[in-house]
Amino acid sequence: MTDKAGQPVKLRYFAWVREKVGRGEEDVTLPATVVSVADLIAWQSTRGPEYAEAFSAGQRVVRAAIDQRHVKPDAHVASAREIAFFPPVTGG
Amino acid sequence: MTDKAGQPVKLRYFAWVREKVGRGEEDVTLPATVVSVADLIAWQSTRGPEYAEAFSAGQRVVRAAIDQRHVKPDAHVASAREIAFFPPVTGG
Amino acid sequence: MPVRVQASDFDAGAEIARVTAGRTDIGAIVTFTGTVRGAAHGEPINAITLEHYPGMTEAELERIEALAHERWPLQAATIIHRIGRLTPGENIVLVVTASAHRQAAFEAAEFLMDYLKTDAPFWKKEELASGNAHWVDARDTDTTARDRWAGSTEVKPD
Amino acid sequence: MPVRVQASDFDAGAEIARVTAGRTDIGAIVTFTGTVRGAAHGEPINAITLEHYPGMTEAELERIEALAHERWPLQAATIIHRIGRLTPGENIVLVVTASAHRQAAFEAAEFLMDYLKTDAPFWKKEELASGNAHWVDARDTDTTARDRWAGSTEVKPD
Repeated sequence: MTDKAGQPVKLRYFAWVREKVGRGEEDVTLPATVVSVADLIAWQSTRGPEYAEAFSAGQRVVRAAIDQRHVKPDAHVASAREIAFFPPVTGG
Repeated sequence: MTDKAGQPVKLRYFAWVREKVGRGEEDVTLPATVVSVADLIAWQSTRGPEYAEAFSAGQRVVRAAIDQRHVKPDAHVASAREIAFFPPVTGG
Repeated sequence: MPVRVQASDFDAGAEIARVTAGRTDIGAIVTFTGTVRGAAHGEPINAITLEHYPGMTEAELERIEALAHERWPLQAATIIHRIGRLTPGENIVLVVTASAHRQAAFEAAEFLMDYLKTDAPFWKKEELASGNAHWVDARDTDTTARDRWAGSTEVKPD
Repeated sequence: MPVRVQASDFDAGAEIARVTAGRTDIGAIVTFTGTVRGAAHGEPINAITLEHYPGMTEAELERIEALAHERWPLQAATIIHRIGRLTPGENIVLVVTASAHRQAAFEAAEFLMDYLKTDAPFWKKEELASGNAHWVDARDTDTTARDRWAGSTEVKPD
């Protein structure tokens, strides 16, 4: 029942998140169990050691944007086309 | 007793004070009765209609500087070499 | 072009001229220029590198600028942010605000910088003279500075 | 020349360059430029004329600048004020402040402008398009703006 086709989405990474993951972007299909950004972060941390390094609890804080707007961890990913992960910003 | 030689001082006028008095500066000898800036303003207002126009009570407020420093009306004029009168400033 | 993200340098004087040209309704122009300091926490640095999120950066800067226009009567507001590798003394960011009166111009420039510092997706990596390089950590004081501007309705991460 | 009183125009970009040249300890530069507006209280004006008190003007600007250096860690502070007849759109005054961090640069620039507006002996006469000319009245809000900077020990007129 839960194994219908998942949601295709582009993930993007910046700054040390990008360096830990080892790539700037990738296209993935999200499992149906991933509802919120917090769910997605938990799922990411299971995808291999480089992801665990970037996304596990206890690592430095990761922020997210959905379709290029800042979002909180409880934001839903259902309609997202692009989800980005990055550290708190340090420009200016 | 009070008619000993008075104090020589340069008076300077700016903006509408200068225009009302009709000159930018003058050298005067202050009577010994003039102790404070307030006394000097009162004395000025008796020196003719153009001075009355600039210095009488009821005219627009006049500020003063002694030797190029802002002073209050109760400042003493005893050691002044130059006393200036002008409106509140409006630069910037 | 009130918002620009570019590798090349900018000229604050030229940007003031661009904002004021032919106008007589402006009485006050404030600029803020951020530059690369030669040391971080007492340690000399060779350079910084600024990474950003193309697309989102411009959208955030435009959003921040629109917020400023909502709050103050501004004749103009410009934000220019450089990207790439920059050495000590070089310019990083320029904000220009123009209004009839000085208080609006000052407040809007501070507002734009405070929001830019917390919301615009730029990240700074420092190359130390020692050879080490590290990503700069965000400062709590920047969030505090932004949060003094009450009344934003935008949803922000905690 | 951190304080100048002059008839000629100035260039904010050139003054920033003068302040920052060869330095890598500056992180933040703020400029304030005041310009002649084309109308006063809704009435068009042809020009303003700025009178000042030579000698005292420079002394007051230097005193104000020294107060700013006492209060904030500034690498530099510049004040340039024009005198004579100026037409709408022309520059009147420029303040430049430079510090390691933005808050000091912003606050010091506002402080310099607030004190300049109430303490520096300049007087502005407006020539209206109607042909009338009058001396501009000082604004209570300028005194209020200055008085928010607590801690000055200077004796000022009421």
